[in-house]
Order: sequence, then structure tokens, then C-alpha cells
Amino acid sequence: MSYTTDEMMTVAAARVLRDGASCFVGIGLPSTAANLARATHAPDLVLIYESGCIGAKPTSLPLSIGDGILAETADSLVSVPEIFNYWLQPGRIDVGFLGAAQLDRYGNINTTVIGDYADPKVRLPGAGGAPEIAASCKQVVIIVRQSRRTFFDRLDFVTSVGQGDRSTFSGAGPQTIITDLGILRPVDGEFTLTQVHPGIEAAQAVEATGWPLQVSPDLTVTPAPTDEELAALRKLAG
Amino acid sequence: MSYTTDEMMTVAAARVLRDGASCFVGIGLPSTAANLARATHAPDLVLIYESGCIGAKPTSLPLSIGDGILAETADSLVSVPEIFNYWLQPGRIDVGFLGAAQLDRYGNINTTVIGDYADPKVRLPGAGGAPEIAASCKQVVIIVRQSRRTFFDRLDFVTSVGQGDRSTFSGAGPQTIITDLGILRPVDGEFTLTQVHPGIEAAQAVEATGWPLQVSPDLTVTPAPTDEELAALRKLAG
Amino acid sequence: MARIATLAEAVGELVHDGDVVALEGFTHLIPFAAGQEIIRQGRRDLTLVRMTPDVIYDQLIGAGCARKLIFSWGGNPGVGSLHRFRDAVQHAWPVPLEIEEHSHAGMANRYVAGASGLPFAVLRGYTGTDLPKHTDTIKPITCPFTGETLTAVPALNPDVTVIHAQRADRKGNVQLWGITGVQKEAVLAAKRSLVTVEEIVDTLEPRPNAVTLPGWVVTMVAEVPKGAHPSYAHDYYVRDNEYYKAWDAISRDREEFQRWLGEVAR
Amino acid sequence: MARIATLAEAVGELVHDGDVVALEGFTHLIPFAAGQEIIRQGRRDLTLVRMTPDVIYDQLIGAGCARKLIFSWGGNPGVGSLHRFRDAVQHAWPVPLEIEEHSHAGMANRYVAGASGLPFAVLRGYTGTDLPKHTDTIKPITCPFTGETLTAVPALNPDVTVIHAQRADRKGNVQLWGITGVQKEAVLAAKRSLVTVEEIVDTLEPRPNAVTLPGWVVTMVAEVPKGAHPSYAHDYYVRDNEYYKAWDAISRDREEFQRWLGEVAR
Repeated sequence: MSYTTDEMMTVAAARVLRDGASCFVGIGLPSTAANLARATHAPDLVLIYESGCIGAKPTSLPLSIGDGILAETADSLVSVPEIFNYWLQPGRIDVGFLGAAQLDRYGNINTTVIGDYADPKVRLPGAGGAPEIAASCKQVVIIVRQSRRTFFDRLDFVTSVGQGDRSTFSGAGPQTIITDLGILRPVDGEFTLTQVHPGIEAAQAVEATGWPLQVSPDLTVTPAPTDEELAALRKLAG
Repeated sequence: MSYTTDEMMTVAAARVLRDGASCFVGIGLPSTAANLARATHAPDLVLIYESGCIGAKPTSLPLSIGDGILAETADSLVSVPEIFNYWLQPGRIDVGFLGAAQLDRYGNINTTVIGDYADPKVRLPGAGGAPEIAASCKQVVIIVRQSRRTFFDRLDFVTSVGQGDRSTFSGAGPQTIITDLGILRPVDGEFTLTQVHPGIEAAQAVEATGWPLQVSPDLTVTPAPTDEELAALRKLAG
Repeated sequence: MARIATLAEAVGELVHDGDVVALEGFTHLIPFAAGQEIIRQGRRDLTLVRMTPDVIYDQLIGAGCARKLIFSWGGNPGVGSLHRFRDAVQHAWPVPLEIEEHSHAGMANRYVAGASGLPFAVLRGYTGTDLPKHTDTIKPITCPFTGETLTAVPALNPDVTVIHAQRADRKGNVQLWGITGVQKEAVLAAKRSLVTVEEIVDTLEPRPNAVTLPGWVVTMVAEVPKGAHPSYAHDYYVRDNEYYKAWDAISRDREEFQRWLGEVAR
Repeated sequence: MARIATLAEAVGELVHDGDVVALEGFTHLIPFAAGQEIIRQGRRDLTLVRMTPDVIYDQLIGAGCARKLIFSWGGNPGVGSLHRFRDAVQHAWPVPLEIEEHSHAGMANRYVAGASGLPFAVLRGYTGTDLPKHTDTIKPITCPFTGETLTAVPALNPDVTVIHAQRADRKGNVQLWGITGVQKEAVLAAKRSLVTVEEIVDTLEPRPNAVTLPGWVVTMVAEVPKGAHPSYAHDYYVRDNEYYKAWDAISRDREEFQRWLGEVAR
């Protein structure tokens, strides 16, 4: 079955979630990937949304992190302060799935501002729950399309922390960046291309990156999406 | 209708509660008095129990602060941390009703220990919610039988604060002590006999007090319990 | 006991020029009707507080009601940017907008501290981010037992909090269910509160996952059916996603927005 | 996903000599059966934690299971004193009992801090009382914004928390309702947890005022009908007030107590 680069990215992201794990999910690509995992190899994946839905089991993709279907299907529904304080902060959630407007080689993310903070070129939405997801989940997976508009050498603003000072945080931070071209993992603290999707050359990923992207000598190739994965994804996307 | 001194005390305590007020209720005499007020002149009195029951409307007297009837009839049922943090601490509750094992002329209460803390003569139950009730309700009413076993010159232990340093607290502290003999109110920071129940002489109250009890020159006499009050009380007591 | 009034009366009485105003509702139960009534009544110089200033705050900001925004995520969920918010921050249109920016956990805990009668809350967060450089309501605090350094944020105590709920009874006891967000904390933290509801009923039946706010902690209640539209009210109506998408086009252009405003303000 | 086991297996596996153990339940749903199983299995040197050590802790203390008690109110509710607790504190019988004493608000907030992954909690309290003179887990803390002095208490993170609930499903999701006390916090604060339940069912139906603890935050679940007796389980059975009254006589006398213990420990 043929597939798009977005489908490959989403399938690759879904695969990193083991069955039974708990996953804090942002909206958009992260939510799609997490729901795909639940629909395929990880039926007991626990989806947690910052709106307070723990163990949500949506049958179609939610449009926001607070859709009614998430509340209706959740094992437990709690307040927003509780989801951050009792569930996220203590480090009891296995994986945080995040998107990013801009990120750097350390996995720092900027979703706040482009240009000067006081006199911005573009004002972005801001932090939301991302800083705490990045701080407190046992590990973080970033899902983002790879381009020089996103993969920056130097961020104008650090909204959530990557491989920097994590001494006050309970989690290990970003360990995986999954893009439409491949997968990056930290090597000596710097995100390095360790895997490419089928048909992608490492040079394409280097070209799409705003810092001098290191390429692993042990570069592997992602197995193509299976028919089952694609069927499940397309069914979800409705 | 004839009545006991305990009945007089309970009726006098009930009368201080205005309709529509919110009242944080301890078990025993305070609970009886609060429920009597609700059954008579204050049908919209809001009873709050530390077990998390807000607006409980028991039809018979609960035996503990956590009886099922309190949960079943509450307007809102919340966790124990929430009742202390969101409801009691900010000072939004009008009246706190407390009992006491020992108290002094400043309205300080001891429910912790008689004798030395490390080597006690009698180990009492301890603080419970009393320190926070005394600290945070807009005002506190203490309901206790008057005797030298209870009204002490000097406490072995201050469990909850009376007229002392209240700078970090939101409430005004104890304003009324209601006993089986009369009512004490603070005059220049010292609890003074301001009212006696019918048939009680001030001298009896002085005799029953372990400190040199001051008697107000404007001493008044409590109106005797009405038939309606007594009937309601006896119906409650079942 | 909360007083029951019309929306216009309640906003007129409770929301004043210069107030600190929180309209809360996390995706669900956003008090749109009350927000638009604030626009209609022409309030000015408000400090608007909200974790997720979405379309309703874009409308208030575009209408020139606000001089400051305290927030943690300002987007049009599922659609993109808030163009009136961006225009205010980037070009001071129609008036300059001061911002005080936090994370969700920081904002939630600021309401918790406010509801708890504490001057501050403690959390793990902000360390290593650029937020503390620009937001002076983020400070370090040391644990007196372990010596560990954590982060403190000050309490939020709005002059008035506005929320929308499914139901109230005639005494002004309020019941909301589904995703209940930070509404309880926002009401309990505020000096005054207004709750708009889908309907006023004789008796609030107990139901799963419901939060009940007793009438004695609510200042006023107004019956406003569809008062959360275009957001949703669980068991009443679903989110009007088309409205959110249409807002993108309306809000991108100052003239288009002015036309919209002329219609709403009428 | 919680493992489902017998009570004896679960206590044997989760509760070790020397552990910090919290059995929680505020008046309602007190895990009596689990406490008595700890006695039967002869655990020693436990640090027992509980807001309201009532009859079950009197039994554990009298049986010599505890070396320390962390608590805020130690009485027999509606009856009077806990005589085994008093005997231990006043006469070190059967073994000395160290105490660490707080108020209810302090204990509740210590669990909240523990559940939140924070080293301490802040509250208004203790000032002017004699508690800080004798309890070194109470310290002043200054608000970094207002300069006000408040009180800090350290997090409680028990090695194991034991609670009783009405129901669990076969995946170990736990549901409790009625007065839910501090149980959620006590479980989330603990390294391990055991939940005894009235019954294990196929599906947990949503119900008003219910707290649901997902199976992945619970270590083990044991089906123990009447496991809260003589306390009560809302919608299952009422409090056995006679048991509480009878305990007064049993516990006043060491020999009477020993007879009782001989029967339970068998």
C-alpha cells in the first residue's frame, strides 16, 4: 500500500509506544500517533490528556484535548490542577508526546515567540502544558515535520527544556524526535539522525535541518508502514 | 417544659448561629447544637464536616463526623485535603464550633496531653482539625461543660490558638464560650462571664473555673429554652 | 445564596472597568455569552486571566477591553493563531496589551493558591526555560527540609471569575460535569463570581463526575442557554468547529473583525 | 495494571518489617481486614502513618507491630480514648512508641505533597501552638512575593499504602465513593499500594461522587468482603458502632486485649 510521509511519521511514532504504557498526549500529530498505537499493537495504552482525561479511549480522533469523547471514555476524569500536580509532576507517566514550532539540537522547544520577546516578529501561542510534559514524563517523544523552518540552530526562546539542566525534574527529557524523514536520538547530548524512513537519504534530512546535523554511522531504515497500520490510521482519520 | 443543663447549653449554642451562615462542625455537642439550629430558626444553615461534607442535612444526629448520612445529604462532597485547603483555610466559613478537653482564659485549647509531652500523665487524642478550625473560621464558638477539670489556669499544651498571635490566620478566633452554666466572651482579650443560664449564680461559674474568672458588671441571663427548642432537640437526640 | 439575574444585570453589577477578570473553561464550557456581554457593555482596562485565551479572549482583546493578559496558551485550538491577540502584542492594536506569561501548571497552581488562601504555590517547573527572564511572577523557593530548589508562583485572586455550567438550582447551587478544568479553583479564588448556566432547575440530581459549587460561594447566576457556544456543554450541545474555523478569517483582518464587532456590540 | 491476589499474599508481598505503612480511610472504608492480616503475619518495627489512628491502629500498636506513629488525631470516634495507644505512649507497652504529631490539615497536605512529587507543602497553621516545639517536621517558610511567613511540612511517601474500596474491575481499576477522605493522595504518594475491595466486578459503572484509581497506579488488589468492618462501606454495610464501644472494654485491660489478640492472630 502506498503512503504519505506524514503517514510514515505517524506510524513510526505509534511504534515507540509499548502496550500498557501511559502516554501524555498533545493534540495534532501526537494524538493521532497515540491513538494509532492503541488501535494496533498497544490496546492497553493509557492515553492521558491535560484536560483531565486519564485512560481515554476515543473511537475517532478528537479535535481538541478537551473533546467530550475523551471525557466520556476516560477511566478517570480529574481537574486540571490535579492532572498536572498528581499525575504529571511526580514522574509517573511513561511517555510524553509533544509537537514543536521550533526546536534545536538539544531538544529544546520554542512555542513562544519568534524574534524579540518584547517586540516579537511572530507571537506564537506560548507554553501550555509543554514545559511540564518535557520536564516530568519519564521520556519525551517529539513528533514534528523536519524543515529549516522548524529545526533551528539557535532558538529565540526556550519554552520547554531538552537535554539541558534537568536537576529539578523527574524525567529524562526528549529521547526521540520523529519526523517525516527519519528519527533523531541524542548522542552525547546532541540529536543525531539515527534512522531514515524508506526512500529518504540522510542528505535530505541534513538539508532540512538548521544546525549541522550529525548522521549516525549505524544509520538504520524504518520498516515501511504495514497494511494493517495504514488501514488503522486511515480509519482513525475518518 | 423542664430541661437539663446540657440541653440549656446546646440550645444557647444553637442560638448563636444565624440562618444562612456556614458552620464547621466538630462531633458531639457542637454537632448537636448545629443540627438543632438547622431544625429550628436556621433552616438554611450550611453544615460543614471535616470529612468533606458541605451542606450536610442529617435527619438524625450523626455519631461521627463521617457518617454515611452526612455524605448522602451533602450539597457537595469533597476530599479531605480539599475541605481543609479550599474551604477552611481561606476564611470563607462563618463559624467554627469546637469542643475542648482543657481551655484557658485566652481561649487556647489543649486536646493533646496532660503532663509532660515526652512523659505524659494522660495522652489525649491530639489536634485533629481543631487548630485550623480555630485559625481560619471567621469566628469560633467553644461548647464545653464548665469545671475545674476543663477550665485551667495554665495549659500543659496549646493545641489550638485562642486570643494569642493570630497574624498568619484569617479568622478572629474564639469569640464565645458556651457552657452548661453560662456564656463567656472576651473582654480585653480575657474570657469573662457575660451571661448566666436561668437559675445559675455567677459564683457557681467562678467556682467551676480554674482561673480567677472575671464577671461582667452587665451580666445578663439566658432566656430559658422554649418548648419548640426542647422538642426539636429531643427529636434530634432520638 | 447566589442571586439569580439576567446576564446583562450580572455583568453590569459584577464586572467593572480596570478589574482583574478570569473567564475560565478548559476547552469545554467556555463562557462565550458572558464574554460578549462584557464587550457589549464596553468595559475597558481589564486584566484578563485565563489558562487558554482562545477565541473569546481574541474577541475581548480585539474589542479593546483589555490592557493586560495573564495566560499560558493563546491559540485557536485545532485551527491556529489568535490574530487579534497577535495584532495586539505585535502592533498594539487597538490598544497595547501587556502580557504575563506562565505554563499551564503554573497557572493552575496560581488558582489553587488563590482558592486556598495562600499567597503562593510551589511546583517543579520553569527551570531552564526562558519564561522566568520575562515573567517576574516566577521565583525560586528552597525546601526547608531537603534544601532542594523549586519554583514559586503567586496566588491568583481575580476581582471576578466568570464560568459557564450546565445547571443551577433556585438557590444558586451550581452543577457542572464532563471536563471541569480549573473552574472550581477560579471561582473559589475570586472576590466575586458569575456563573451562567444552560438551565435553572428545581433539583440538582447527583451525577458522575459532577462538581457542585454551593450557592453561598457564588455571587450571581444567570440562565443563558447556549452560553458556551461555540465551545460545548457536555450533554447539551457539541463544539461548533465551523465557528472556530470561520473565526480565523474574520480575525485575520481588522476590517472584517470590526464588522463582526459591530454586529455583536449592537 | 494491578495484580489481583488474596489478602494474605498481598500483605506478605507488599508489607515488610520496618516499612513506613499508611492505612487510610477517613471514618469510612477503613481497611480493618488488611490491618489485622498485618498483625497475623507478625510484622514488626513499622512506622504507621494515618490521620486518624482509630481502633485498627490501636490493635496494631497493642500487637507490637509499630515502632513509630505519624498521626493527627488518635481517638476511638464517638467513644473515647485509644487505650493501647495510650499504654504504648505512657508506659512503652508492649514496646516503646515514638510519635510524630501533626494537625489534620498538616497531614492531609503532607500526603498531597507526596502525591505531587514535591518535597514539601505549605499551609497556614501551627503558629502559636505547641506542636512545632515537639515535631521537627514543621518549619516556617517565607513567601517570596509577599514576605509573609507560613508553615511548611514535608511530603509523606509511605513504602506502602493500604486502602479499602467498594469495587475493582478485573484490570485492577478501583472505584470508591461516599466519603473518600485522603485515600487518593495516600495511594499516589506511596511506593507500593494495596487495595482491598468489597467485590471485583466486570465493569465499573460511573456513579456520583466516585473516585476512580486506574489499575496502573495500584500494585495489588484483594477481594475482601466486609474488609472495612467495623467501619462502613457506603452502599454495602453500616458502621458497627457496638464493635467500637466493645473495643473500649477490651482495650482498657492488657489481659483482655491479649485474649482478643490470641483469637485474631490464630
